[in-house]
Amino acid sequence: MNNDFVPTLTPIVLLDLSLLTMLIFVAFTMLKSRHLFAVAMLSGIYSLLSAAFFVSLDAVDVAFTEAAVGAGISSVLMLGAMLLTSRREKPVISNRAPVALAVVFAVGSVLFYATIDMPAFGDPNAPANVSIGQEYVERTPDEIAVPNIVTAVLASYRGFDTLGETMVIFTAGVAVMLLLGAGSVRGGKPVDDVPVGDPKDGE
Amino acid sequence: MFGAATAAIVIAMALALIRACAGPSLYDRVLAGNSFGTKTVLLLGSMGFLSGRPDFLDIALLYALINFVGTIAILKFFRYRTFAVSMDGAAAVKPVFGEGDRQ
Amino acid sequence: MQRIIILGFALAALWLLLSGYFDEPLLLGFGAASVILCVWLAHRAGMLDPEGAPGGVFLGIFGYLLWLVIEIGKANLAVARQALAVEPKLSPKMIRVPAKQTTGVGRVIFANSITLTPGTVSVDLGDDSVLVHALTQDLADEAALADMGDRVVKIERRPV
Amino acid sequence: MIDLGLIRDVLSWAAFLTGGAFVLTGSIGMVRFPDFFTRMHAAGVTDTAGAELILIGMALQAPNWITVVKLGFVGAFLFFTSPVATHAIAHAAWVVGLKPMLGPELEREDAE
Repeated sequence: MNNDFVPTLTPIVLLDLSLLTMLIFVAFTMLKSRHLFAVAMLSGIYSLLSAAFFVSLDAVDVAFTEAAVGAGISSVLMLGAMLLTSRREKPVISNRAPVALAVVFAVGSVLFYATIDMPAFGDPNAPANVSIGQEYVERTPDEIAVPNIVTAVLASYRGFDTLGETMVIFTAGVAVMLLLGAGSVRGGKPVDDVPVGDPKDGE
Repeated sequence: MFGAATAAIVIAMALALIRACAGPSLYDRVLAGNSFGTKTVLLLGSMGFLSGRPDFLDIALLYALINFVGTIAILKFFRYRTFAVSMDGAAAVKPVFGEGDRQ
Repeated sequence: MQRIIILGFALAALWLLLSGYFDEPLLLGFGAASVILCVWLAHRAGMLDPEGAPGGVFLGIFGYLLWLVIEIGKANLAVARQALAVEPKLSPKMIRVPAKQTTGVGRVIFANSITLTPGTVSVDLGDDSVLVHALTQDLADEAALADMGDRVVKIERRPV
Repeated sequence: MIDLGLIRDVLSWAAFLTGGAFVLTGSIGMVRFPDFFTRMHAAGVTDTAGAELILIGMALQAPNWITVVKLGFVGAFLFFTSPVATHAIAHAAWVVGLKPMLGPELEREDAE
């Protein structure tokens, strides 16, 4: 394997960086916010951002799922759950936990260290691009008539697996809908909103 | 030239993000989310052209639809507190507002 | 029956254009099946009525759209100037504009045209009037909005 | 002989620059304007002029006609759904009783 691939700063990489920056910003804002509606809207925006990021990584099918589930259904489900509970999260008493912080930092630095050994981003000689994946790309047009390789793998090569997965997800979805009371005209009964924290906050 | 368009869209997304975080009212956030969705659609399009393969426009198409349906669903949920369709028309279900909805 | 056939052709065209495969029998079969399913669902849900698939309104709509696009361009410049001004001179105003359209589709086209034009947003759509929120005093031009309403009345036809 | 490629490039540059400027302007307005109802107008600038111009610019550079058709669909969807979404948000806010700021003094008062 010749390793003459040199990663460069292309516009796409810059785009990825700006998307990731926005993702981190949204994530921290969601953590800081105690206003649940804001968190639900921001999580929808987070899904849109990460879906755009998946597209730039060429994971189009994941982006499809992320858009449909993350930005569509799940923000609606979160709002449904929110209507059954209070609009505000209880204020968290922040007690410092030095041991936990140390563990997080240790694991994080080990993971950072591990990334050094990973193939460069976009390297055509990375193991993921040269081993069995290539086999599927070559054989799918002859073996299965479906032109999209991802669809062929999902629906044919591992069709039963996909069937099981969709059944699990469907069951979970039905259970959530039942819990939220989406079938009744009135819907779930809202719990009286108990204002917590500063009432002059305006939210 | 796609780079210029993409840069403009990304900056605009960041600005919409500021509005979504700042609020202050619920409707500001929904508006910012909707606007962010429109910009994501544009970004997906220009990203396809930027990488030289504009074959992924189907996703932009899907986003345009999901964004619209999602916005309407959120607003409907907030107005009627349910997704169920009343057989006598929507007017039969009286809108219910909580204290928090006004702001 | 006429609407069913038209919807079927439209959906089939949509499938072909979006997939881009014209000579794969398997995919064309899937496409035909989904088109038939969609048409059956639309028929069963009762969506193929004059409101869901208006026929007469389409005749004059292209001329109207051309006019609307020019109006949107003008209004965009006006709003963009306010957004970029050092000191924006905003004077929001609510006005009620009569909606003389006879059909629901016509009223919806009118209200959507108002919303599409930046600077004016239809806030409430009544039976015979539209409540409009305008960004500035100048944009709240009742004569211009009434003119837009007349143009919609012109392209509006009785349901076929 | 007129160079068609050059004309195409110039046209799409113009579309991208004006479209990008409109998208940015709309977002700036969305951050700057004082209340929800005025911000709504700024978002409209992004949805109409900005989005459609950028889509036209992309369509001019499209390598095949299927891409043009898809861009046309995206444009049409945005053109027809964005006013409905904007109206839905505005109507919801209005029904709930969010008071718009009115007049040059931007006072919150009962409009009707």
